[in-house]
Amino acid sequence: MCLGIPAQIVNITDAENLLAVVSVGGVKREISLACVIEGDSPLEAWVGEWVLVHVGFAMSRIDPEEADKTLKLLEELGELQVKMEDQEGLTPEDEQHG
Amino acid sequence: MCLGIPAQIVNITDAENLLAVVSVGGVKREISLACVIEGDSPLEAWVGEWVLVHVGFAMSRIDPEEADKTLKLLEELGELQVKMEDQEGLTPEDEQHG
Amino acid sequence: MNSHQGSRHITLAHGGGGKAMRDLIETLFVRHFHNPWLTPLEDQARIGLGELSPGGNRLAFTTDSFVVDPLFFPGGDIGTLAVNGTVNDLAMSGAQPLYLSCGMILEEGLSITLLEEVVESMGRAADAAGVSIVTGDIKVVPRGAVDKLFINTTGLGVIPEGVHIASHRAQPGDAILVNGFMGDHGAAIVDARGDLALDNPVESDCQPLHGLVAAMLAACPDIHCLRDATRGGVATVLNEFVQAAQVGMRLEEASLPVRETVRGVCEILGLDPLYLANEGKLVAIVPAEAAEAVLAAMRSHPAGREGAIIGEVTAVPEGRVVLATALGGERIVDMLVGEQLPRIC
Amino acid sequence: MNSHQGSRHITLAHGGGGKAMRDLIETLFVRHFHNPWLTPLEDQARIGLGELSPGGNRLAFTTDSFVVDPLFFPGGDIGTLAVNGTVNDLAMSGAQPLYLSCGMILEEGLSITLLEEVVESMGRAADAAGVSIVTGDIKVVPRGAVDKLFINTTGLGVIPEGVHIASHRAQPGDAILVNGFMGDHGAAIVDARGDLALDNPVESDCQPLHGLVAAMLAACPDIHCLRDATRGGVATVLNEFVQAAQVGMRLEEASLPVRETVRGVCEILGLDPLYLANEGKLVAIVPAEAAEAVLAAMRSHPAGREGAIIGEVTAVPEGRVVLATALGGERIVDMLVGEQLPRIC
Amino acid sequence: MKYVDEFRDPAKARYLLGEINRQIEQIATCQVRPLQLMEVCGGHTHALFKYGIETLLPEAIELVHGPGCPVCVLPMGRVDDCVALAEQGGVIFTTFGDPMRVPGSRKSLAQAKAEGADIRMVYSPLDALKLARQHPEREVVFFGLGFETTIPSTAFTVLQAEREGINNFSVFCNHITIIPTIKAILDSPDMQLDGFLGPGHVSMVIGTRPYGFIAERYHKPVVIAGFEPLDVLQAVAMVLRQIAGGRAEVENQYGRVVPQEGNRAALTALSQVFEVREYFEWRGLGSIDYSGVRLRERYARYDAERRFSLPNLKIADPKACQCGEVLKGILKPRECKVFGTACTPETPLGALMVSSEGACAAYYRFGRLQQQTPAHPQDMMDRT
Amino acid sequence: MKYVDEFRDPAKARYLLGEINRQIEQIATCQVRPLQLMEVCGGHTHALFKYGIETLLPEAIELVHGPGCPVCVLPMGRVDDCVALAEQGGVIFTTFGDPMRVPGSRKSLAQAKAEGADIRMVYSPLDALKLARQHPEREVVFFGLGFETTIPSTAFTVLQAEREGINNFSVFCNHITIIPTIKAILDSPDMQLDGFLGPGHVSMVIGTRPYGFIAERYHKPVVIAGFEPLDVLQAVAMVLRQIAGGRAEVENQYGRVVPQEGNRAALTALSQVFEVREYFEWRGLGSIDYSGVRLRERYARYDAERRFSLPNLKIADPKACQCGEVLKGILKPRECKVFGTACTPETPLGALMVSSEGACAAYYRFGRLQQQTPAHPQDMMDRT
Ligand code: SF4
Ligand code: SF4
Ligand SMILES: [Mg+2]
Ligand SMILES: [Mg+2]
Ligand SMILES: [Mg+2]
Ligand SMILES: [Mg+2]
Ligand SMILES: [Mg+2]
Ligand SMILES: [Mg+2]
Ligand SMILES: [Mg+2]
Ligand SMILES: [Mg+2]
Ligand SMILES: [Mg+2]
Ligand SMILES: [Mg+2]
Repeated sequence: MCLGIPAQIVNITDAENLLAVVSVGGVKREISLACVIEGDSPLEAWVGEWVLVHVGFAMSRIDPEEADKTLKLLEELGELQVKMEDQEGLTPEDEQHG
Repeated sequence: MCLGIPAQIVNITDAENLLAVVSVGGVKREISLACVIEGDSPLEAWVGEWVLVHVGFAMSRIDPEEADKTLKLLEELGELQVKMEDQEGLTPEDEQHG
Repeated sequence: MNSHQGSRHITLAHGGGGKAMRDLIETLFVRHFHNPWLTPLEDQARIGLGELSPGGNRLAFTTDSFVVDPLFFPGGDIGTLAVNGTVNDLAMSGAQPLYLSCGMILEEGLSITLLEEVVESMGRAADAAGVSIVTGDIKVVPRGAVDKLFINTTGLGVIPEGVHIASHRAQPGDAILVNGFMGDHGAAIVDARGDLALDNPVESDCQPLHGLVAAMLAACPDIHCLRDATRGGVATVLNEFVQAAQVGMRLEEASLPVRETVRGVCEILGLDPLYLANEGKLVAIVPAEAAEAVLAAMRSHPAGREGAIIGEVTAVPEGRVVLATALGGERIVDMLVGEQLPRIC
Repeated sequence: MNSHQGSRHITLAHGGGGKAMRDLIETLFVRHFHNPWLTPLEDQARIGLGELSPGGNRLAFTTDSFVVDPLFFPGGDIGTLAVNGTVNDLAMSGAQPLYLSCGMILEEGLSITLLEEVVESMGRAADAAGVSIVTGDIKVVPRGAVDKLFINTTGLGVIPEGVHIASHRAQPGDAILVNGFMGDHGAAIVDARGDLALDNPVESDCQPLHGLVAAMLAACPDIHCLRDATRGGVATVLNEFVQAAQVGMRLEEASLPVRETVRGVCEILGLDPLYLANEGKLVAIVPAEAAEAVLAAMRSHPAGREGAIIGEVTAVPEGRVVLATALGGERIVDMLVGEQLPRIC
Repeated sequence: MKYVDEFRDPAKARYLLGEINRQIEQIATCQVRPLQLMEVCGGHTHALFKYGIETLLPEAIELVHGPGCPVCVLPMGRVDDCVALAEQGGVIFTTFGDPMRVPGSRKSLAQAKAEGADIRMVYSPLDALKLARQHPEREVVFFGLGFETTIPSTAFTVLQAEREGINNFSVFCNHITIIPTIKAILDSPDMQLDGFLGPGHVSMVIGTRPYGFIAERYHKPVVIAGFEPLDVLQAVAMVLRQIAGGRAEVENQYGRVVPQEGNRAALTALSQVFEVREYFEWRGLGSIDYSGVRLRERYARYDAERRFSLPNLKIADPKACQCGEVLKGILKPRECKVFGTACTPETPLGALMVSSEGACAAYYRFGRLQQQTPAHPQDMMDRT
Repeated sequence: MKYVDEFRDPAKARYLLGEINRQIEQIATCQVRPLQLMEVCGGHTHALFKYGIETLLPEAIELVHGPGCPVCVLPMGRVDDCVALAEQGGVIFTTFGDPMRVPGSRKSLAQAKAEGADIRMVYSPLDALKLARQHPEREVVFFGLGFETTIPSTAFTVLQAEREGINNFSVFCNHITIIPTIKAILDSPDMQLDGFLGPGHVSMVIGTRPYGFIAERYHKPVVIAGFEPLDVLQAVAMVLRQIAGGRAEVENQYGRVVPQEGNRAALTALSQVFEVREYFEWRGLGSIDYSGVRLRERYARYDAERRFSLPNLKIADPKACQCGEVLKGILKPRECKVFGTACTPETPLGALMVSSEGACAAYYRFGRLQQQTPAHPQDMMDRT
C-alpha cells in the first residue's frame, strides 16, 4: 500500500498554506508540506531537501546519511562476498538461483 | 404571418384538456381544441371535422360549404371565360401575360 | 462476450487498446463483418491491385461520418446509413463499391446490446450491398464527450473505363432525373426524437444505389452527372451542378415526386421537400436523347420504381435553378442558407 | 471567410449541406489541403490505378478516429495526430502512404479560428509526410453531442512487391526493436488537461514513420512484423504479436529506452511506460541476422536515433511476453486489462 | 390534401388571371401608373414567391409587401433581450424556429445557442409548457411572437399554466396587433396604396369588421384572402373589381376559414390574459401606438419582462438598413442600397432578409431570376 | 532518479542474494519446510512481482502476501455504499484510481461512472477539496481509503476545509489501521509465519515502536522495509539473520525514510480528526476490532456517513471467493478454486484480483510464467 516517491523540493509556492513544488525526474507538482512541518521553522529551509511524497503530501524528509549508510553497508557486503568466493572458488552467478 | 394548415380531427385524446389528434396527409399530431370550443358541446362531435391548425391549436372550423362555394364560383368563371373567348376568338393562354 | 459479463455497457477500457478492446473487436466486429481482409486484424487491410483492375481503371475513394440522432429511426438505423451512405458516394462516380472501413466513436456507458444491433445492421447492409468492411477502429470517449455513437465509413470502389461522371458535365438540353420520392429520409427523422410530437408514418428511403447506377449506365454509359441528394436535398445537388457546369436548370414542379405524407410533414412544419435529406435518392443529368432510356432502366430497377424526369438543363440563367410552378409561374430554387427550421409564420 | 462575418463559431448551418458548408469547405479545407484530387469537390476522389501500380502490387487501407483531449498538447495537436496516425498505420505494412480522407465531426459553437488551426496543422503534417488529403466530410452536431472536434482519417498506400509484414511471422530467434523512447505521447497527454496538476516537460513523439520504415526495409526487406505502439503501448503490440505468431518473447528491462521525465510521470502516478501510448514509435520484429543492420538503419534516420534492440522472440512460453528485469528476475508483461489508472497504492 | 390541392388548380388559376386582366383594362389609373396593392401578411408574400404568382400578374399590378411578418418587424433590442434571457443560468428559452437567425446587436438566438445557451425550438406554446412540467428545477421562458392568430394560443397556455399551478413558466411577450399598424401605414404621407389583401389567419380570429375603417375612412378596398394560389389570385381579382366599380368595401374571399365575427373563444382568452400596450417598437417603422400587447397584472408571474431583469435597450437599426421604407412600400427590396451586397440571407443586415416571409429574402431567393434572364422582357427592375 | 536508481543496482542485489542463501544454509527449519515470511504491505507484493524478486529467491523462502492493500480488503458492502453515494444527484464522488474497478455487489465505481455517475479520479485529497471550492453548488465526497500513510493527508484536508469554511465537502472514511490486523493474523490458529517485512510507508508515520508486540509477544522477527528491490532483499536478509541468530526484534531497514518515532505532525492531525472504530469489516478477514477509524463528532459535518443516508449493508463475499485464506497465507492464490477461471483480472470475483497490489492479480499477470515454462524447473506450483 501507499505508493511513495522521493522528490526534491524546488520552491515554496504558498507559505501560508504550506504548499511547495517538488520535482520527480524533472516532472513537477505542487504538494503540501503540512505533514512534515512542526512549529514555525522557516519554510525556505526545505528548498533543495528530498521528501517522500504520498497523495500530494510530503510525508517524511529523506535522510541522506541513512541512505548512504545502507548503500555503504551493501558495498561492504559485496567486498566481503568477493573475498569469501575467492576462498570458496565460486562466482556469485552460480549462487544466484541457489 | 401565421402558417395555418387544414387538418382533419381523427380522435379526442384528452377531453378534460380539450386535446385531439389531427391528421395532415396522414401525419398526425395532438393539438388543442381550446380555441374553437365554446360552452360544453360534446367534443366527440368534432371527430371528422376539418379545422385550420396554427401552432398546435385549432383556430377555426373549416366550412365545407363555403369552400365549395368558392370553387364553384371559379368553375363558373371558367365557363364564362370559355364563352367569352369563343366570342372573341382568343385562347386563355394568349391572355396570360397580357 | 464473456469478458463483458456483468457489464452490459461500454467502458473506457473497451477503447484502451488492451484486452477488453481486443475482445470487443473479435466477438462483435469480426463476427458480423467476417471477411478475409479484416480477419488478420492487422493495422491495415491489404488489397491486391490485381483484384481491382478487372473492374476498371480508377479507384473511387470517399468518406462520411454518420451522427444521426436517434440511432434507430423508421426505415433504418445509423448502421444501414453508414454503409449505404458511403456505398452511394462511391456509386455516384459510377464505381462498383468494394471495400469499406469503419471507425466507431463510442460513449462510455453505451449499451453493448445496442452497439451489437448497430454492428449487425452494418454487417447486413454490407452483405446486401456486396461490400466488405475490411478495416476498422474503435474509440471510447468519456460519458458526455459524444452522443452515444458516431460512425465513419470510408469506401473504395473501382470506376469502369469509359465512365466519366462529373458535376461540371451538365449541358444545356440534358434531362434531369430523380429515382423516386423526394425527402423521405428528412421527413422520417425530422421528428424521430419526438420533440415536435408528430405521429409520422414516413420511413427513411435508406438504400444502396450502385445497382441502380449500373442499370442506368447500361442504358447510357455517358451519364453526365450523378449525385445522391443527402443533406440539403435535391435543391442543393442541383445548385452544385449549375455552379460547377455554369449552366442553368429548369424544374417542373408538377413532375417532382413527393409522397403525400412527406407533403403533410412539410405543410405542418413549413418545410420544403426540395431541401429535405434523402438517403436513397440520386439526381442524374443525362443527354436528352438518352433520357427516356435511362428513365426506363430506372423504373425497371427496384430502387427507381418512381423515377421521374423533373426538368432540363438550360443555358440561362447561368448558375441558377428555376422552378416552373404548376401554376405556370417561376421561382428560383437557391442554395439552402442555414438549416431548414420549422416555421410557424 | 466572408460568410462567417460576425460569427466566429461553427453553427449547425455549417453542417447543413448548404451554402455555409460549401463556403467552409472552400475557404478552409480546400485552401489548406489543396491538391488536384480534392479540388473538384465531387462526392469521391478518383485515383488512377495506373498511378498506384508502379509503387507495388497491393493497396494498404486503414482507418482511425482521433478524439484526443485536449486538442492541443505539448508536441502536437489532434491534426498532426490524425495525419501521422494513419500514415503510420499504412507504413506498418511497408506501404508508401499516398492518400488520406478526412472526416470531421464538429460541435456547434466551436471556434472557427481553432478549427482553422487544426486544419492548417493537418495540411502541414500531410505535406511533411508527402500524402494528399483527397476527400472529406464535415458534420456539425448540436452543442453537447460531441466534445469540440473529432477527426477520422482513412488512408491508402501501396505496398511494394516482396514486402510481407504480418504479425504472425514472428519466429523464435528474431530480434525485437523499438525506434526510441517509449511512452512520450502517453506521458505528455496523461495530464494535458491539468486535472492531476502536473507540470510536465514531456512532449508527444507524434511523427510519421514511413520514411524510417523505408530505410529499415532497405536494410532488410524481410522484416517480419511491424506495428506502431499507440494505445496500449509497446506491451500491447508485443502481446498481439505473440498471440498471432504463437511464440514467446523475452525483453531485457535494461535495454528499454525510457526518458527520465517519462519515468518521473510513471513514478508519480504509478504507471508503467510499457503500456503508455506512443504516436511515433514502432515495434519491429526482424530476423536475428538482420538485427544489427536494421538497428543501424534506424539510428541513422531522424525518427530512429534512440532505436534499440529490446529483446528476442522465443519458442516458449507460447503466447507470453516475459521481461527479464535488470535485477535478473523475470515477470510476465501481459495485455492491459482495463485502462491504466493513476495509482496511490 | 383536402382544402389545399383544390386551391392550387392551374386551370382555375388561368381563369382568374383572365379575369384580372379584364379588370385591369377597365381601370383608368392603370394607364398612368401601376396599381399598388399591399398584401399585409407575410404569409401572402411567401405564397406569392413560392408559386411564382408575381411572374404571372400583369405589369399594371404592383404588390407591396406589408409589415405582416412578426419576425421581420422584431426590433433589434428585443432580440438582444431574448439572447439575454436565454443566456441566464437555469433558463430554457423556447421559441418557434422562425426568429432563430434574426440578428440582434451582438448575436442572434442561433449564435447564442451555438455558444451554449439552452434554446429549444417548439412547435406550440403548449410544448414549452410541457418542458416546464418536465424540468421543474429550470425556468422555461416562451418567446411569444406573432399577431392575433398566435396570441390566443399563448393566452390559453398561460391559463393552462395557472390551472396546473406551474410556476417556472413565463412568456416573453412580443405579440403585436395588425390594425394599428395598417392605420399607421395609411397615415404615412409618402404612401399611395390602391387596395389591400387582408390577412386571412389574423381575420379568422378578429373577424372582418375591424377592417371597416380602411374602406370607410380611407376609401380603400380590402379583401380578406386565404393563402393558396387561387385564394390570392381571387382576392386580387376582387380588389380590382372594387376599384373598377369605384367601390371600397371589406370583402371576404376566405369564407371557408374566416367567419365575419371572428373567433369568440379565442378573443375572450386573448383579452383575459393580455392588455394593449401604450406603444410598441417595430423594426423599420418606429414606435406605433397601441400596436403591442402585454400580460395583464393578474398574470404578472407568467410575464418574463417582470420576472427577469432585461437590458431592454432601444437599439437603432443599422444605418444602411432601409427595411422601414421597404415595409411601407416606398422602396422595392432591390432598391435598398445594401440589398445583395452587405445584406444577404447569409449575413442579413435587416430582418426582411432573414425570415422566409421577409420581402428581401424572398426577392433574393426566388426573385433574382428576372434580373438575370431575358425570358420575361416585360419585367422591369422596379416590379420584380 | 535519486533515492530510486541506487536502490535498484543489480550488483548489490546479487550480494544480497548471496547473503540470503548463506543465511538459509544456517537455518535448520529450511531443511524441513520453507520459511514463511509475510510482507504485510501490498507495496511489497507489487515490488516483488515488478522486479521478479520471487524468481530470484531460493525455494526455501515462501513469501506470504499479507492484507496490506487497502483496496483488496475493501468489503463489497462498502463499494456498494460508494456507488450509492456517487449516484446521488448533485454529488461529485472523488477517488484515487485504484478502487475504480473493485466489484461491488451490483457494480463497480467504473461501471457507475460509465452509467453516468459523476466520479472523478484525484491524485490527492486536496484536489477533491479544490473541486468543492470550484463547485459550491455540488456536494463533493472524497473516498478516504488507505492505512496510516494516507490518513494524515485526509486529516489535513478536513482541517483545511474547516479553516476555509467549505461546507460542501465530506469524506467517506474507509481508512484502516494495520496493527490490529497483524495481531488478528498472528492470533489466527491456522497460521505459521516465521517473520515479517514491515510496511515502510505506514511506519514513516507510526514509527517502529508499534511493532514491538510482534517480537515480544509472538517472538517473530520484524524488519521495516523500503520498496526498492535492494530494500526488499536486504530486509529479507535481515529477517533471516534474526532467525538464524534466534533473535526476534523490530529492525528498520528503511532508515532513510522511517524515523524510529514516526511523524509527530502527521499523528497529531490524525488523532485530532479521527477516532478508532470499535470494529471494521475487512474483505476476506471478517470484522476486526479497532481496525478502522472514523471522523470525530467535532468533524461530523465532513463525514459522508453522517451526511448522507447509505445502504450500509454487509454483503457476504461470493461463495467461491477464497480471498480470506489467501490474505492469511493459508492458500496461495493459484490454490483458490476460481483462480484464472471464474476469477480473472477482467472479471474479478475477489478484490485480490483487481488491484495491482492484489496477490491474485499479481500472480495472474506476472506469475503465470513459471506455470507454463520449463525454464525454471525448481519452481513448484505452490511457490510462484
Ligand atoms: S436589403 Fe437588408 S437592409 Fe435593405 S431593406 Fe432588405 S433586409 Fe433591410
Ligand atoms: S482467485 Fe479471486 S476469489 Fe480466489 S482468492 Fe484470488 S481474488 Fe479471491
Ligand atoms: Mg462522402
Ligand atoms: Mg455521402
Ligand atoms: Mg453524396
Ligand atoms: Mg485504430
Ligand atoms: Mg449523451
Ligand atoms: Mg488504423
Ligand atoms: Mg492507428
Ligand atoms: Mg497502429
Ligand atoms: Mg459527406
Ligand atoms: Mg463540450
